[in-house]
Parts: sequence; structure tokens; C-alpha cells
Amino acid sequence: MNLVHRIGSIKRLNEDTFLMTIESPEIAASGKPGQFVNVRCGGPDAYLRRPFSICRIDRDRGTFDIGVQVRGKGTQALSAMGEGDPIDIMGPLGRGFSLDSNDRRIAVVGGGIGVFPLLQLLREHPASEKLALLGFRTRDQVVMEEDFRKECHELSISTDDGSYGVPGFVTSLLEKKLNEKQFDRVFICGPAPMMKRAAEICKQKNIPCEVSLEERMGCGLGACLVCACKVRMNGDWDYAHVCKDGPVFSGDSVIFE
Amino acid sequence: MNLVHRIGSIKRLNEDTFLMTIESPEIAASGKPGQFVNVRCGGPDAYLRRPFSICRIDRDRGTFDIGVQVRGKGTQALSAMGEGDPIDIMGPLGRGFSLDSNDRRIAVVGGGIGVFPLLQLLREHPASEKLALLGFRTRDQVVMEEDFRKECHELSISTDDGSYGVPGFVTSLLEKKLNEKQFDRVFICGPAPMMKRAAEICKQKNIPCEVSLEERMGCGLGACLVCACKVRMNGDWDYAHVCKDGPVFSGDSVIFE
Amino acid sequence: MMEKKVDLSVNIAGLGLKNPVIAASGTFGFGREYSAFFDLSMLGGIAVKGLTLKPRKGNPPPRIAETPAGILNSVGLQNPGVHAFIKDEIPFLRRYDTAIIANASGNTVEEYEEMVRILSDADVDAIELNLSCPNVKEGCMVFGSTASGIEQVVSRVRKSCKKPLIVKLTPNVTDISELARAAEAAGADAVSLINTLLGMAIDAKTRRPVLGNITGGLSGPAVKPIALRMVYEVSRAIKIPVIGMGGITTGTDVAEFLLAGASAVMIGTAGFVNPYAWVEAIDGLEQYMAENGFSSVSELIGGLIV
Amino acid sequence: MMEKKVDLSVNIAGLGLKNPVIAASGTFGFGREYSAFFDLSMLGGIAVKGLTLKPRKGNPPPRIAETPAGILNSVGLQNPGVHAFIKDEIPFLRRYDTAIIANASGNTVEEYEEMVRILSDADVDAIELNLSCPNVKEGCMVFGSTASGIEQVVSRVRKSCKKPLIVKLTPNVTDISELARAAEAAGADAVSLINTLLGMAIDAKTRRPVLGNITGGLSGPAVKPIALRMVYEVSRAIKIPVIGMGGITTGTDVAEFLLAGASAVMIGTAGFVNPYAWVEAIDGLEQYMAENGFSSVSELIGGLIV
Ligand SMILES: Cc1cc2nc3c(=O)[nH]c(=O)nc-3n(C[C@H](O)[C@H](O)[C@H](O)COP(=O)(O)OP(=O)(O)OC[C@H]3O[C@@H](n4cnc5c(N)ncnc54)[C@H](O)[C@@H]3O)c2cc1C
Ligand SMILES: Cc1cc2nc3c(=O)[nH]c(=O)nc-3n(C[C@H](O)[C@H](O)[C@H](O)COP(=O)(O)OP(=O)(O)OC[C@H]3O[C@@H](n4cnc5c(N)ncnc54)[C@H](O)[C@@H]3O)c2cc1C
Ligand SMILES: Cc1cc2nc3c(=O)[nH]c(=O)nc-3n(C[C@H](O)[C@H](O)[C@H](O)COP(=O)(O)O)c2cc1C
Ligand SMILES: Cc1cc2nc3c(=O)[nH]c(=O)nc-3n(C[C@H](O)[C@H](O)[C@H](O)COP(=O)(O)O)c2cc1C
Ligand code: FES
Ligand code: FES
Repeated sequence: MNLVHRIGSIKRLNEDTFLMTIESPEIAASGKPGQFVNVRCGGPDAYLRRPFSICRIDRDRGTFDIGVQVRGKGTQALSAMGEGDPIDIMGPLGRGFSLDSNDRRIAVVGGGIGVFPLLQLLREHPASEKLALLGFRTRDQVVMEEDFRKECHELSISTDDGSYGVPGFVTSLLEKKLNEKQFDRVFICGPAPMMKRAAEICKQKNIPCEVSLEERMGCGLGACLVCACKVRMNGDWDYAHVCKDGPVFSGDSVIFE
Repeated sequence: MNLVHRIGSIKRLNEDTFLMTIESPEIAASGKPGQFVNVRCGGPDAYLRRPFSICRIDRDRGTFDIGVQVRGKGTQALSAMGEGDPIDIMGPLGRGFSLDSNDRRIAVVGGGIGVFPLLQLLREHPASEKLALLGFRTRDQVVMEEDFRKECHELSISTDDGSYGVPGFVTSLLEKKLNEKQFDRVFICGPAPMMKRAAEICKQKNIPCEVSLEERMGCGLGACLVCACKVRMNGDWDYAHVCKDGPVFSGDSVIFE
Repeated sequence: MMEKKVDLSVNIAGLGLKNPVIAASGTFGFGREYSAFFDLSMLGGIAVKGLTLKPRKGNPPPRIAETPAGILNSVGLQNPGVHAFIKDEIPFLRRYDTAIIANASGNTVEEYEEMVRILSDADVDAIELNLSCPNVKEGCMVFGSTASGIEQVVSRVRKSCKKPLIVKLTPNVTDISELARAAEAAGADAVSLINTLLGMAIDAKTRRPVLGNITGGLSGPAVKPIALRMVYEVSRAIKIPVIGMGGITTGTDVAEFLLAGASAVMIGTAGFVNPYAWVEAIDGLEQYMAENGFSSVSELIGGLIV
Repeated sequence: MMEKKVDLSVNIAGLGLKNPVIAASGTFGFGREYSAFFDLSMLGGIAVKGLTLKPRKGNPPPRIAETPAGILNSVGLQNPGVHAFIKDEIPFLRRYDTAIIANASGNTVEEYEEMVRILSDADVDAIELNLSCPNVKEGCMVFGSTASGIEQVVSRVRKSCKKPLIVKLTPNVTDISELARAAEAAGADAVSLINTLLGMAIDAKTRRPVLGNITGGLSGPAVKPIALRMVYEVSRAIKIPVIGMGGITTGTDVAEFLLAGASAVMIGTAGFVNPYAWVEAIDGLEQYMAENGFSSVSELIGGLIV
């Protein structure tokens, strides 16, 4: 696997979030929606790689995008990199969202940086009707609205503080939409409490859903077993591993704590 | 003490050595020949600061130069910095060469990167006759010849392999010159075996000399006591500290091992 | 690839390795994941994920924390059990020409004994007795922190062990040489060290430990100076070979451990950052040897000039 | 400078400190050098360079090696002796409004006792008994590695000690809590930990140890996870206060040690990289407290949610 790629361009999305386009014909060719890449951020203190979801793929150009929110040392170092710089990336990794042609009407539900993996999903999913529900904390945090609008039939944005779009949690939006219409599958990515609630709503409505989990990682490959998450298995539970068995899991199987 | 300075310009001297001009009115104003600065090189693995001798001071411009040979992680990281970059430097530190107006005829003896501190010494020393003897391994390693020529009355260069200047060790040059003329003081900087031999030669001729020592450092200030070197003291020996008691010591006092 | 001018092979207690670089237990799974990156036959050996008699779920997440130049892990021996290993993993590993080292833990002396009995009849090349995992409450640290505990377990399992027996030691002790001597006296064929150092990370914002298990084991470059010192000490205290590990990243690091007295090394954490760490370390060692005039690894072992 | 909204003062066994940040012994000399950088009165306290009865020359150079996120040192207690300290250094230090902590070592129990007697009559605020220097063959590690050794020294010096008595513990042991309990039982007023971890660096090119003394003590960020775990363990094992140290660099690091159970902290190695490390850590702690709703340091101590 070739690890050295190149940063094509960098676009600031808001104060602490940016979109990085990476030139990598290999990853662009083989990457699937919901998969992630593991990035060596450099910087004096960021020893481990950092996982980021594939947000958009341009197969013609041989590039893909990741959306990055600056949180700590690694993302800080990443934000200091420049266009044209070489960048050490492993990927594509993990199991992505299911693209089932039987699913005719789908909804994606994203919260905060959880919206990123949903964009490429919308772009590739064969469904004939696609709804996107995106929730953010506040107006300043809203990202990629126009990019999403282009890839779905209906887009609704909520903010927790009501400063933009529909006031309240994106899960309330979901509940409302599921009451209005029948969906074949819902795809969810965001903070754990949001995913838990969203999965519950889907379960109540008997709609299959998929969630994309986050967990701290070591190898990113399934070898070190650090990225454990609780899943239902044979009537009992077991630890699955986000990097290899996920990051996307069926909402039914995950045990949110 | 202000630690943040700026890199003015960088000039390559040879394949692995460069001269870095640093904008720092403070250090330019207070720095003395033979003193050193302690530089945070950055890079993922260079935790400690690295000491470099002050090589040249331009008090009018408020800048000073250091000559750096790339050896390991720290100097590697330093070599990747660019003009205009901020740089974290502590200095000036340590005791420099003595500038005694009674010394009318002086010689400086430099070996390899040991030549660097001798340049500013020549520039500031009040002597009326100044001889510079510089030794290098081979032709490619010869640096700053013209800069030195401007600051002394006579310059002789030797190379170990005879590829440039006088063939042989610079200490042989020194022996020859001391046989020809009487000098008031000799200033020596270079690899330990070279300094040891040069100090012996001066002792035989009864000429006082000063040597600039190297030792691995922690604090660079005299607080941690790691940079120990053996010196004669009260008929016995003791450990002095290169960063505070030196780096310049009288050749007589140092016990070379 | 450079032409092979140097002899990298080593022999540890009857176990012949084509080179001294082994994947460290718990960091390499059962090899499957890394087989996508390089041919596993390039490795001197593979120490597989720590095995127990029954499957183990391991500790609650988060199980990893990043620390300066290192990591803490608290996996807690999650594994499918020794029987599943034999059935599902050995056939895969045997496709490659590399030594298979089974890493075995138990809760009781009896369990250690049974593990060794089972693995002695399995198609593995050596057994590494894990007496040093800091992430489980039972077995490892109970027996592994004292010379008498090690003596007890090793002398018991020795009787039923038909493979080269490597005893893996913990660094969380006052005198690791004493543990090594106990292992030697009880019949170990080699010792391996160091396992991880018990540590902790705290998230000041949430005021909670980062790891679900509160404490975890420290590994990676941060621990290298400690590991190197212990390998140096232990290799002077015993006659059986020492397998050194702890923070090894480059071929030069490997050389340092060999000079300190190790006969082979293991690499773990470095592979998380660079999936080619193991093969690059082998190449780097070869290059170091060529540049410094060594023609065989045996010349390096214990070659420190003091 | 931010307006002081939070109360940073702490009290350790009768020793009142204006803030919990103390310069660690051996890294700050006798304060003179750093007084050029900031007003020493800003510090909670200064633990001076380790003192012995007679002057000591220390170990041969090189005495420092850089390691990943840390350093090894092998100074070996070079110092001018306790009498020179009292005569030449205390008057200088007393110009500042900060606690003076004398760090004392001895080769024998009698020497420890004499050191404590002498320092009890000197103008210092507390005595830190160094039972943990890994760089000298005598005293420290002989007594400091076992509970009985610590019990022996501490109970002896306790009788003649008229100052708050802090016992500094080594991390190079199987169970540091046991040592802490021994110190407490023998009458210590507080314990400080950790001293350095015994380590080693090798120069593969020269095939020699980097340090003149072969081994040295590891400190700096690399050891922080180990130090934090030990502080957590020890503070739950004893009732007397714990002074935590090992790799602290920022105010957040200080907060982590306090949360783990330390009542104050010491900072050493970080000051080599940043001469303002101590005062920046104090500022950083204040900022952390303000941002996270703490009004006094005492609320932080042991406040870890587990
Ligand atoms: C499968 C997956 C996909 C992700 N996709 C994205 C994305 O598209 N965009 C984005 O901005 N972020 C994404 N994240 C979260 C991102 O990985 C973390 O924000 C990032 O690792 C933080 O690193 P840091 O150095 O800034 O923070 P630090 O706090 O300095 O990190 C310290 C350690 O904690 C880990 N860590 C910290 N936060 C998280 C987290 N939330 N999840 C997992 N590990 C964490 C880091 O990887 C590192 O090992 C994803 C995480 C996972 C697991
Ligand atoms: C007073 C003084 C003045 C100096 N002046 C100059 C100068 O003008 N120009 C120049 O090129 N070099 C000079 N040096 C040497 C320079 O400090 C080292 O080459 C440099 O520290 C090497 O760092 P590194 O990261 O490249 O090497 P590494 O090998 O990665 O360094 C590892 C550690 O060893 C120390 N170290 C390595 N080599 C030396 C050495 N020879 N002396 C002291 N410590 C060392 C480093 O500081 C660091 O702590 C001077 C040294 C001293 C003590
Ligand atoms: C995630 C992880 C899991 C580990 N699991 C085991 C294990 O199951 N058995 C074992 O003996 N050692 C285990 N170890 C310890 C390593 O084998 C090795 O001793 C240690 O990590 C030091 O080497 P390193 O610094 O190269 O990683 C584990 C280490 C890590 C990081
Ligand atoms: C150069 C150096 C010298 C030291 N000398 C002493 C000493 O004399 N007495 C002592 O108790 N500890 C000594 N120590 C240990 C420190 O006080 C401290 O316990 C250790 O360095 C961990 O803290 P840090 O990581 O903040 O440096 C020394 C440490 C260093 C780096
Ligand atoms: S990160 Fe190693 S198994 Fe998932
Ligand atoms: S480097 Fe600290 S005393 Fe010289």
C-alpha cells in the first residue's frame, strides 16, 4: 500500500473546520462511502495516526476530500500543512455504508462533523429519493450546506440554539420526517448520544439504520484490538472493532452505553 | 529574556553546513565572542535545545550569525527552517574569549566547525596583529575563508588530506608559526584531540591559550550540572561546567582526557 | 532492495530465525491484517496476540491513550481462545515461512500448564509465556512480579512443554534480573522483555481517566531507554538468550538492543504509526551492519563496549 | 497577566505554599540561574540541588542523553556540600518569598541523620529526603528500594528533624505504595514522587553507552504516564500529602497530577527546554481552574472521577 500522497487543496469551512483535498488515485479508486483513512498528522506530540472519514471522492481527478475539525494536537498539526505538501495516509480502511439498490428512499442524519461521511454516501447511493437531515450546535458550525443540497432531494438543517434552520436537535427532525414518510434505510453519523437516540427512533418505526461509530484507534487495521465497541452477538454481547468491523454498523447491533 | 527571534537569512556554506542570520537586537547588543546561544530546533525528536557559538555579530543591523553543521535530528530540523521563520533562542550564554588590550599579537586556531566562534573574536579583538590558522578535513569542508581573510592579517588553511591549502593537521601549522614568532595569546576551538594538542604546543612555548569546549547540555545555564568538564583546581581537579564556567577556558586549566 | 551482504539469521534456544525481528504479541493480531502490506515471510517471527484457555472479551473502551512518544493500552487480552487460534489461525500463518510464537496467559498455574500442554501439540515454533500483562487482574501480575511466582509457573509448565519456552517479563519490578534468573533456573529457554510499564492518562477537561480500565500499559519510543537498560542488565545476569523490546522503531534501534545483549528483538507499537515498521527495521539493520562492518548478527549481540 | 480569581495556595504538612508549583531538585541549581528569567518569588517553592554532607564531584561526562520525549541524566549528586549550601546559598534564596526545600542524601543512615540535624538548624522551610537517586551506588537506592530500608532511615531521622519531612521515592520498584506506607509509618510528613527511572542510551555508531556512567535516570514527558499512575496509587494508599512530579510541562499537566491526588507538584526537565516552564505552568493552572470552575486548588486535589 502506498502511504505517501499529496495535499491538493485546502478549503476553510468555518473557524475550526477545513476540507482537505488529497491527490490519491489509489484511494479515490477503491474508497467507499463510510470508509475512513488514517492520517499521520506529524507535529511534535501527535504520535499516532488520526482517523478521518472519506467525505467526497472525485474518481476522475483521482482525489478525495476529508473534513477536519481542529480539536487537539494532531488536527492542529494537520491544519498547519499546506497545499502541495506530501501527506502520509493509510486507506481506505474499514467497512462503509451498505449501498443496497432495494433501498429506494433513504435518509441521512448527521450531527456536527458527523455529516462528512454522509456526503459521499448520498453521491453514490442508488436510491431515488434522498433526504438529508443535518444538525449543528449553532449557525457558525454549519458546514457544506450547498454541497449536501446538490446531492439530495430534500435538505433540512437544525441548530441546537436555533440560530439557523430548524431550532432543536436533529433527532427531532428525524422523528418528524419518519412520521411523515416511510423510509427504507436511515444512515446516521454524529455524537454518540445523538446516534443512540436516532437509532432508537428508527427502531420504533421499524426502519433499518446504520450508524458510523468513533473510537480511539491504534493500528486502524484490526490487529491491536484497542478500538472496541459493544455489539449484540448470538444473544449475548461482544466487543467488535470500529476500524475493521466498522466504522459502520447496523444500528440494531450496536449497544450504546 | 525574550526567546522569540526571527531568521533573517540563510546561506549554505557547503553540503552539510549553513550560516543562519538571526534578527535579535538584544543578542546582537550583548553577545560577546566565544559566547553561545541555545536553540530550540523543533522537529519530532529534538526535545532539548542545541548550543551553537555566536559566529558573527552585526550590531548596527541588530543581527548575529551562527554556523551550523547538520549532524543529527536537531540540526536536521534546523536546516528545514526558512527565512522569516520565528526561532526560539536563549542567549547570549556562557563565558567568551578574553579580549585583553595587552595582547598585541594573537593567533586563532580553528578545526572544522570550531572555526565559527573565532570569526567574531578576530573582529572584536583589539590586537594589532592577528593570525588565523584554520584546519579542515578536506577541500569540500573549507568554509568562510574570505570572511576570515578580511578579519586577520594572515590566514593559513590546512586540510588533513592535502586537497586544499597546507597538507596536514592545523596543529602542525600552529607549531610552525609559534616557532617563527612570539604570540601573546592563542585561541583554540575544534575537536577535542586537536585542542589538546594545540594547548600542549602553546604550553611548550609558554604562550597562554584559551580553548572553547563542547559538552552535551541540559539547561545551558549552570543549573543542572550535566555539562561537566575536568579542570585543575587548587592543586586537585574538579568538574567545571561548559555552559556557565565556559565554553571558553584557559588552556592551562582544562584536563583533556 | 540492497543485495544481502550480511547474515541476519539468529538461533534462539533451538529456534532458528531468518532475521532477529519478530512482531510483538498483541500488536500484530494473527498476522492477517499486515499480510496486506508485506509478505509475512520477511519476518523473523510472529508472536501472536496473547491467548488464554477460554475466549476473553477484554476491557471496556477506550483502550488506548496517546502519551508523549508512546501509547497506553488496556486491551486486557481480548482473544478467541487457544482452540480457535489453533483451528482458525495457524493454518493461515503456516502459509508463510516465518516462526510462529504462541503467546500464552493463564489465570492459575493449572491454566498456564494446560495452555502449554495444548500448544505443545499444536503447530507452533515456540511458546512465549506471558507473565507480565499489566491489564488483567488475574494470572500475569500475580505470578510475574516475583521470582517465586515465576519459578512456580515456569517449573510447572516446563515439564509438559515440548517447544522452546520463552518467558516474557514485566518491567514493573524492583529487579528484573532476579525474575530472569528465576525463569532460567526453572527451565526457560529464553526470556523476552519488556512488556508494558503500568501508566495512566487523565483528561483534565472531563476529570476522568482516559482509559476505561483507568490504568494501562505504556509502550513505544518513550520506554526505549528503560527497555534498553533492562535488556543490558538481564543479559549479563543469565546465560539463556534475551529477546529485547520496548519502543524499537528503526534498524539502528534494533542494533542498540543487540549491542546491549539481546539475541533478537520484537517490535510492536511502531507498527501502528508505520505498517512497514517491521520490514523497514530489518532493512535498516542490514544497512547498519553493512556500514559498520558487521557480517553477521552474532557479532553484534552483546557487543557494547563499556 | 490575568487577574487572580482563584486561590492557588496549598498547605503541605504545615508548609504553606503560595501555589502548588515547586522547582524539582537537581534541575534548578540553587535558583541563581533562573532568577535572571523571572522573580523566584513567583514559585510555590524551590527544591535545591541534592545535598550531601561533604562536597561531591559527581559522575564522569557525558551526563545527559536525549531520548524520545525525555532525557537521561547521570549527574550523580555533584554538590558543594550542605555547609557550603547553608553559608553561600540560603542567604541568596531568602531574598525571595518562596519556600526553600533542602534535598538531602547520605551514604549511610548516620549520614542521613546528620544531614537532617544540620538542616533542621538551618533556615530552610522543609527537608526532602532523597531516597531515590539512581545515579549513585551508595545510600539512595540501597535504602530507598525497600520498605524496610525506608522505614529504617526515616524513623531514625524523624527524631532529629524539626522541619516538615518529605520523603522522595523511587519509581524503580515493584510497589511504590508499599514504600510510601513505610515512609508514612516511620513519620514522614509527606512523600514526593517520582524520581527518575533507570534507563540507558547507546550510540550504535561508537557501540558505546552515551553516558559516562553507562546508565542514567529518565525524566521528562516520556515518564508522565508512569508518574501519574504512581501518584494516583500512592495518594490512595496513604493519608499524608503527596507531591507529584515526572514530565510535567503545562498547567494542564499540573491539574492532572492534582486530580490524581497530588497536593503539589514539582517541575524539572521541562525547564531545560523552556526556562519559563515553572511560571507558565502556574499561569496555565490558574487558567485551567478559571475555565473549569474551580476556585481553589484544594477542590482539584484527588478530584478524579473514577
Ligand atoms: C472512524 C472515524 C472517523 C472520523 N472522521 C472524522 C472526520 O471526518 N472529521 C473529523 O474532524 N473528525 C473525525 N473523526 C474524529 C477524529 O479522528 C478526532 O477528532 C481526531 O483524532 C482528534 O485528534 P487530535 O489530535 O486533534 O485530538 P487529541 O485529543 O490530541 O487526540 C488524542 C488521541 O485521542 C484520539 N481521539 C481524540 N478524539 C477522538 C474521537 N472523537 N474519536 C476517536 N479518537 C479520538 C486521537 O486519535 C488521538 O489518538 C473520526 C474518528 C473516527 C474514529
Ligand atoms: C558550546 C557549544 C558550541 C557549539 N557551537 C557549534 C557551532 O557553532 N556550530 C555547530 O555546527 N555546532 C556547534 N556545536 C555542536 C552542536 O551543538 C551539535 O552539533 C548539535 O547539538 C548536534 O545536535 P543534533 O540534533 O544534530 O545531533 P544529535 O546527535 O541528534 O544530538 C543528540 C544530543 O546530543 C547533543 N550533542 C550532539 N553532538 C554534540 C556535540 N558535539 N557537542 C555537544 N552536544 C552534542 C545534542 O545537543 C543533543 O542533546 C556546539 C556545541 C557546544 C557545546
Ligand atoms: C495494544 C497492545 C497489546 C498488547 N498485547 C500483548 C499481549 O497480548 N501479550 C503480550 O505478551 N504483550 C502484549 N503487549 C506488549 C507488547 O508485546 C510489547 O511487549 C510492548 O508493547 C513493548 O514493545 P513496543 O514498544 O515495541 O510496543 C501489547 C502491547 C500493545 C501496545
Ligand atoms: C539533571 C537532573 C538532576 C537531578 N538531580 C536530583 C537531585 O539531586 N535530587 C533529587 O531528589 N532528584 C533529582 N532529580 C530528579 C528530579 O528532581 C525529578 O524527580 C525528575 O527529574 C522527574 O521530574 P521531571 O520529569 O519534571 O524532570 C534530577 C533530575 C535531573 C533531570
Ligand atoms: S485500531 Fe487496532 S484494531 Fe482497531
Ligand atoms: S547545561 Fe545545565 S549546567 Fe550546563
